[in-house]
Amino acid sequence: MDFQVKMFARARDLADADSVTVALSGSCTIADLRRALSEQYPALQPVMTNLLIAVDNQYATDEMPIAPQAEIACFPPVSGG
Amino acid sequence: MDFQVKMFARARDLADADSVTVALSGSCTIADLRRALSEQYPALQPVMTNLLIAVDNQYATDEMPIAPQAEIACFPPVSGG
Amino acid sequence: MKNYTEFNDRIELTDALIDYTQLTEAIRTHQAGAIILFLGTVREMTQGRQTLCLDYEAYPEMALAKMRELAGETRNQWPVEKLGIIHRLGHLELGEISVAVAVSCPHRKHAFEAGQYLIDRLKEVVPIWKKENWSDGTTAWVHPGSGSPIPLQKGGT
Amino acid sequence: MKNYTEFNDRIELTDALIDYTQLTEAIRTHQAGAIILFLGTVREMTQGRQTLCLDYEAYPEMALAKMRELAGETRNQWPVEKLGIIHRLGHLELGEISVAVAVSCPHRKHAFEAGQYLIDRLKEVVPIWKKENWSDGTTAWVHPGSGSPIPLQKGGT
Repeated sequence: MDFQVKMFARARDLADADSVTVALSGSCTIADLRRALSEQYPALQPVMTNLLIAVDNQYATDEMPIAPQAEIACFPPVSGG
Repeated sequence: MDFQVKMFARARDLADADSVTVALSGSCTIADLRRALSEQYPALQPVMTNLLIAVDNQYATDEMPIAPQAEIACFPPVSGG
Repeated sequence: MKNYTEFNDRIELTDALIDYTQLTEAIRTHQAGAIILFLGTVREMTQGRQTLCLDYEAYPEMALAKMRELAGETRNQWPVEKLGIIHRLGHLELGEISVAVAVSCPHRKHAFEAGQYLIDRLKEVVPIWKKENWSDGTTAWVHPGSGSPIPLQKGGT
Repeated sequence: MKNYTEFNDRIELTDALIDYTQLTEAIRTHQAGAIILFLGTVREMTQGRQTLCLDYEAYPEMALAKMRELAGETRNQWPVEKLGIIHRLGHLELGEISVAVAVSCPHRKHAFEAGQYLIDRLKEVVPIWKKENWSDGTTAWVHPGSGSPIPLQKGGT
């Protein structure tokens, strides 16, 4: 199944894309998504452990399964304010 | 020696004067001033222990002597803000 | 203790409406990343009783002297860039601003602490008094630390 | 947890200059005796380095959702009358306001606590990022918790 992943800030710069498509097979977790992103965008690999993944506007942990149609985003620790 | 004492808020209302003159003999302290005020203005007597005395814009304690020419004020606990 | 006057802190008593925007603009600076503005406003309900309006009175010379002291104490404890304290006097209607405290600091933690210190201490030591005009027609000077407010007069009697 | 929307809290992202006076007026009420306004402003110096300007970027849908969550968390912990959070996005010059948080409460202790909670949590969880444009020509995304900012590019190279 294909997932769209929105990319922000330094993550977007490294992937050089606002949004990327990641193909994952079967039921999969955030950890699977991280692995696929790192493989597809090697520039993300060195910082992947620091990047955050959000699913439907909530922070997601690595063991969480990803539902089809979920809105996924990948970005660094926040620095607003 | 005569001392002028500025009165504020409920203290002024009880003395019914913005400023009162208190005659004190010889060297005297804030405690002497309190006694004289209470005698001259009996309405102040019941609340005198709660009233504050300031000398030259600083809070004064009972044992402090009063210098001639000092600016003296008498008022209740503050409630600004 | 540093002398507050070298910093041009804005310390005021006023009979006019407090312009908190002007105060806030006055304390903005490129050296600060954080600004705190505290406003005290006339609240309608206090422990179930309804306020109609308030009257504030000050011992002005000492109030200004104490406010300057508080500015100095604050600058000695926190890295304050600019600060200002304005207290309103006279008659205030519901919702009006009785006091404005504004502080700018490089970092927000210090701005919050300095702002809270200024207003907390102001309420303890600055000789200003508030008279409540209650909806039941009574008026009373508010004197913290001496029990509940002492009624002064009943309206119309 | 209460649903924040019932309170009409003002939660905004904007590309325009933040009008903190309008925000403050919007949270005034006769039920509050205390108002806290916090402003974050673009500071020139950070650990000895000089900032020229900043760029802020957000994940807007999630940023607004998280800001609403923070409003709800704050209302669950303190007796807040009204509150508002506005965050600026895009290009900001020195001294400009990046964020405004305003809270009104019956009493000042709660207003200070609620205001500090809102800005502290905003900086932890709301997906907004700041890019520093340093005076030495470098730019860098600021990523707290992942060490010092990582230079992205050298101006003119």
